Amino acid sequence: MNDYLPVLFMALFGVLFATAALGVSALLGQRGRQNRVKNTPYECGMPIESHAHARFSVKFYIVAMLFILFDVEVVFMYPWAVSFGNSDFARDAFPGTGLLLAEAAAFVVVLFLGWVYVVKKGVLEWHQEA
Amino acid sequence: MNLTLLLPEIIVIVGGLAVMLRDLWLPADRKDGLWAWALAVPLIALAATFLPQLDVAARISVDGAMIVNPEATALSGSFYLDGMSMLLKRAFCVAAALVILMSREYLSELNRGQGEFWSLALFALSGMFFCASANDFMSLFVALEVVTVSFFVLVAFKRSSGTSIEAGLKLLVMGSLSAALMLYGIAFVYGASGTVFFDQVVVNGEVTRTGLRDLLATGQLVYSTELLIGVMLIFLGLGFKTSAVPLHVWVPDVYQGAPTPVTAYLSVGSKLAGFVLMLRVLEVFSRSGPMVDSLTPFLALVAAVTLFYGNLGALPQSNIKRLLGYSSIGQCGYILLGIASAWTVGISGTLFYMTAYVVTNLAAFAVVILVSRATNSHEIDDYSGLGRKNPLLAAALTVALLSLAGVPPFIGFFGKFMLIGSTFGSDELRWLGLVGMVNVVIALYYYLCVIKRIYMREERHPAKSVVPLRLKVVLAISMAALVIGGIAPQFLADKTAEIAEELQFAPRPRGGEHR
Amino acid sequence: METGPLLAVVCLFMPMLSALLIAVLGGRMPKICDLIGIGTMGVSLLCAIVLGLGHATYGAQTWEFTWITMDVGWVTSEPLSWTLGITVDGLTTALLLVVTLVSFLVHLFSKGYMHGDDRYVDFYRWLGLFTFSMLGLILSDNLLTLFVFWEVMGLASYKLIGHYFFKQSAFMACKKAFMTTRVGDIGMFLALLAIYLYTDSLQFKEIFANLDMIPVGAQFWIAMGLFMGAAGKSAQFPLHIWLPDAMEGPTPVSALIHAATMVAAGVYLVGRMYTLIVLSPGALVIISIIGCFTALMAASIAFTRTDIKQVLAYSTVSQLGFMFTALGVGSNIAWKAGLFHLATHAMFKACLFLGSGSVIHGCHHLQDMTKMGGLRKKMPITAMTYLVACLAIAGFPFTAGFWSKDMILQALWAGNGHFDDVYKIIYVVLALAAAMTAAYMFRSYFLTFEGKPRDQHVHDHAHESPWTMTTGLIVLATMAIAAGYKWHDALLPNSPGGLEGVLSPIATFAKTFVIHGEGNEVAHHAHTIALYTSLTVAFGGMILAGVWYMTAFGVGLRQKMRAMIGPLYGWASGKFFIDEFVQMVFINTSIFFAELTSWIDSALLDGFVDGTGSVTMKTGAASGVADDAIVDGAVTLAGNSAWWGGALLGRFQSGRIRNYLFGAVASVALFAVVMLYIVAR
Amino acid sequence: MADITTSHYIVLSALIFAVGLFGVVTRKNTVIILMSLELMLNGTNLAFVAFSRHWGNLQGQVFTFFVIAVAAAEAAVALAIIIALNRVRKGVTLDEATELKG
Repeated sequence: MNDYLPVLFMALFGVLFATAALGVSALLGQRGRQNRVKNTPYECGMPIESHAHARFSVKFYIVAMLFILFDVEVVFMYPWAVSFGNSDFARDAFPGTGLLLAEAAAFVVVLFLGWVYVVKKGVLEWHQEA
Repeated sequence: MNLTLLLPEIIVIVGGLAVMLRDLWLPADRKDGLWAWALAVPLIALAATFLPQLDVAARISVDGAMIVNPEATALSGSFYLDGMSMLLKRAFCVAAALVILMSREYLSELNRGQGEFWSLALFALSGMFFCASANDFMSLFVALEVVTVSFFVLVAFKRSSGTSIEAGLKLLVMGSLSAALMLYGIAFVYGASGTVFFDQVVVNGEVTRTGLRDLLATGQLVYSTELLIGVMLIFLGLGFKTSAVPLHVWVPDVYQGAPTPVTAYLSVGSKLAGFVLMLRVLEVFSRSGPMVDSLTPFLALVAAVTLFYGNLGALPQSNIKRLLGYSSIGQCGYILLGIASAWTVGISGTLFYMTAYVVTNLAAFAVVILVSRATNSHEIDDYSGLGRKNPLLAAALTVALLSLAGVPPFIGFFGKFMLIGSTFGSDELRWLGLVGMVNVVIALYYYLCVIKRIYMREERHPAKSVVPLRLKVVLAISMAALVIGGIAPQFLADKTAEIAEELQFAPRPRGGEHR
Repeated sequence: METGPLLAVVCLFMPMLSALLIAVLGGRMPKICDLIGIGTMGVSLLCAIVLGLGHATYGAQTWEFTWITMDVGWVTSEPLSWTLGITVDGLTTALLLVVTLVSFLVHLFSKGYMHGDDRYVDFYRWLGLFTFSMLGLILSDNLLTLFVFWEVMGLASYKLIGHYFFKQSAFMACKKAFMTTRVGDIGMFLALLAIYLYTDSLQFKEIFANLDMIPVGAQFWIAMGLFMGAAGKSAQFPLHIWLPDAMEGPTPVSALIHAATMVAAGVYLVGRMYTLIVLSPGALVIISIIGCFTALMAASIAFTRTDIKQVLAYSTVSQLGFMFTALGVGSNIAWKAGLFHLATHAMFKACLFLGSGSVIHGCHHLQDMTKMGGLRKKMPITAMTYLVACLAIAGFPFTAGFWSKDMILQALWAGNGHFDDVYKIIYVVLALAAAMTAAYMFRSYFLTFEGKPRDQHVHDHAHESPWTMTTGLIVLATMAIAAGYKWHDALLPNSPGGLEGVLSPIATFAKTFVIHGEGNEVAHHAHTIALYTSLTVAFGGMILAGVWYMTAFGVGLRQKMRAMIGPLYGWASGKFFIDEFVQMVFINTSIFFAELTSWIDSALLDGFVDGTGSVTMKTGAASGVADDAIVDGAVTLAGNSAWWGGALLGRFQSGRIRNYLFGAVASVALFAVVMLYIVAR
Repeated sequence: MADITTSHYIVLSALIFAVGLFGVVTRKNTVIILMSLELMLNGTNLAFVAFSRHWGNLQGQVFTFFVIAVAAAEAAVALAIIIALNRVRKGVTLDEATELKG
């Protein structure tokens, strides 16, 4: 049971906080007084300049995507690094490995070629029109 | 570590990267020539598969038991080269080469993304290669996903066309779903067995890593419900690739929507990759009798439903690609007959049929590409009078469809014969053989409907197809294979029988007395 | 491979080569396709001749290769082995000669006849494929390839009959031919299946070696199934209806298909499977009765036709009836008689068809005999050859037809010891049919070539055909006489180069029958009677035709006839006595009979087949698929229900991914539940 | 009450998987479907890691890395397809993809 106590507390706290916040706002907020200005997101702030759903260049997504891809690929470096540094593990998971470095090199070369492709396709050139 | 065994894979991957990079530095007006580079890759890989260094005995006898030869494995046992993977790799090479020959015109017209198309096709090929050699669930999953993700892009390659994108989306959603299901199944198997590897690793007489084959063979891993559920989920996930019920719904839509060369590639490459993995997984689990006994009714059920779904669904179709899509589901059902029977003859028939299916289906799609280039349509009605306009094309399509229908003397006949025959070995599966026979008749009907239009209808579309040399080569090769394979099937039948022996399935059908 | 089979293989693949070459080159060089066709067929013919001449040396040779051997493990413990091959024996050699000769001449003839046709190239291509399939059918040493070639031939004949597909009638005709023969194929297919199930083989020698494995009850049905297939291809009642319609095809095609090849395939099948069929006397007598009825019916219909090709078409149906009648006897001599008649008939009927083609060509595509007449002077070669062929078909002494018909009658009279009374009746009926044959054939000759021209315009513009066409006529006319001697010798069992190889199995089974062999007193008796009968019917028929048609239509000749016959009969009944007698007794009866059978033919059978067809088409239109000729009624019905099943599946295939996803997840769950249930059980 | 065992993790992973599955089946927006698919994969990942701990070997953890990488690749392609769909059909819901059927 002890193991679950933090979880229970966490859940309780979450529920309490949510209901309290809602309850307080319902209590303190003045209902019935609604008009256009009241309903704008920033009642007392700057006038709205443009629509919230601004259109980004599609490049933004592509670069974001590329970041994720290269980022995720690096994940494989962890098991490699662990097994490279830990010969016990290396024997356990990948017995008979004499080529660990070469394997990593091949992996990086392929990633590098991917990067060359990306650069050559001009994806990272920001100033060009999409 | 035996890197030589990986030579075909290395060739294809390096080739794919080379084509991709070559495209970057090639001026736009010379990109049409890239197909030759792409074509060279599977051909070189095909040649490499014949190297004597790759000819390693897949099994060795230790203490009277045939076990996997460590010499035939690479990458710490994740990669296994046996007769089946060799046969399938050759088939994949041929398929890729023929598809590349077929795609050149399509890409010239599209005038975009040549390098991407060819390199993706080659990456898919490398994925298929690894599928054929996968020897653990990790490489199985990754290889399969390499194929699938490449095909997501290839199917949606014509991004200006709504149908192509739609097909891509459907493939993507269904593919991801089935991958997730399969993965969950693998998790179950891992949970039940504690290993994702098929083979154990022994260092200095001590087992450093357990493998499923050995666990099952020695009885350390016994039949349990979660194991069964896991394997079933794996089969369902693989069934997505092979277009087996219940994850088959994407097939007609994607076949219709995808660019035709991609459909052709998908219909043979991706499908066979799924089948070879099914065979591999089944082979691993056939080490345990109770597992096979519980899998058999499951696979039989899938096979029967798939057969009926594909063949009945094909009947009302008016679009040839869609028809071939349903027919592809039906063909999957036949292959599942052999897999369900899970004994030597059935597996031999399965391999035979898979090989035959490559050339047969590609021939049909080659004609579809040519005809649609002239008529700009995939309606079966527009094939009317093809026999008069393009007698050779008509003959090629007729032969291909007859072979798909399983009419002698074409190669498809023997495959069907062996597959249906294999189910008659056991009392449990005899009903499945009858289902198969009924479906042969149904299938014959819709194939003949197409042939009837070709020869016995007035032509609707006057445009004659011009057959470029590349397509002529495709048709010549596939026709030769169809006819020679039909007249002299012995060579291939012997080869597949030998492989089936090597895979060590039950020599006689289970659950049936031998007459 | 030994010489004999090698020659046969060359002979077989030459037409295939022709079809392929024409398909490849035809588009670019339409001019040379006829030369390719004629050249390759020439080589084929040469091979066949060499094979025929050397038959004594080659004897019965077979060449086979093992198609596939595989361990199927469920039939026997031995690996299953399928062996295919070709066989060269007397029967094969004989038919090879016939087919290649006629095909060669037809190729040659077509160069003149089809000149200027829009689809000249296509025509030669299909001609090649057709000949290939016929040769393959003959050479097959097993029922499997025989059946494949049988069906390919059906397709090729469909294309050839429908050559003028833009004509509605031709289109319907080829459809009808295809459909009707398909009906027969059902029987044949079932018979094949039964044979395979009982004997585990489709190879002739294996089947004949394992005949005792077929139960007695099944023998009858297998024989009937085979006959059903044969009746479809060889136009026997009630499946004969396609043949007259098939005259819509170009005339050379008629000569090839309806004289020497496709219609012969059925007879060949029965002849080849004789060892099996002869086991069932019941089936034999049914074959004989149907053959005899067909012969008589078709002969009487032939009287009423004015279209020259229609006459020949019914004549073909009738003559095929003769062959089946003979084969139905089931004795050694009957077998020979039937196949002998097949060979001789191929010669004279091809000559007649090509002759009619020459006439049609010469008269600018006129086929109506009532508009012809007196063409002999305009087309002397055609007329002469036509006359020779008419004599042969009528059974004039020392022509080929005389020998073969004589032999048929002889076989019938001898019987087989089982239903001899029935065979005697058949004998009489068949003799009548033979007389009618002579009469209607000469009617056609007289109407076309003799007498005064009835249409001066046609007559003025008629011309003799070019050498490409007349060559064939002359050769075939020669053969119409010579063939009798050659075949007669070849088919005699005690002469060298005979067909013992084929007959020996029959001889084995002859023990079960009272076969009346050569030299037997009964046989001698039969021979004498048959000889007299055939002479009587031949001359009787010819004289009747001469008297009637020459007197009725040729005024000049009628005067001569009257002068000749007048003194004889003038005292009794006046000048038209004979006319009226013939009218009353012969023509009227036969017209009545012809009309009756014609009515049965058109109203009942055509109605039946057309009705089936139209019902099929209506269902097809309703469901949108099944208006087809290939899949026959039963399958169409099953097909329709299956189609609805498929359409139902199409509803699942809604195109909406959400439905797919839901369906997939639900069915995975369903599968899991079902599986767990099965496993738990 | 007992410790948190492997079974608990498996139940949790099954729940995550089920939530993902539910989302895949019920949602209309392709992006959300994609998210649901990721959820399914992550549920599986949890199972792998839990089993990895249970069996005391690292195979399950390595497998998880592969799953993550593959999921990223899938997501990249999926987003590209969704963008293309948006261009062609002006929308990203599944209703935009119902042309191929029958």
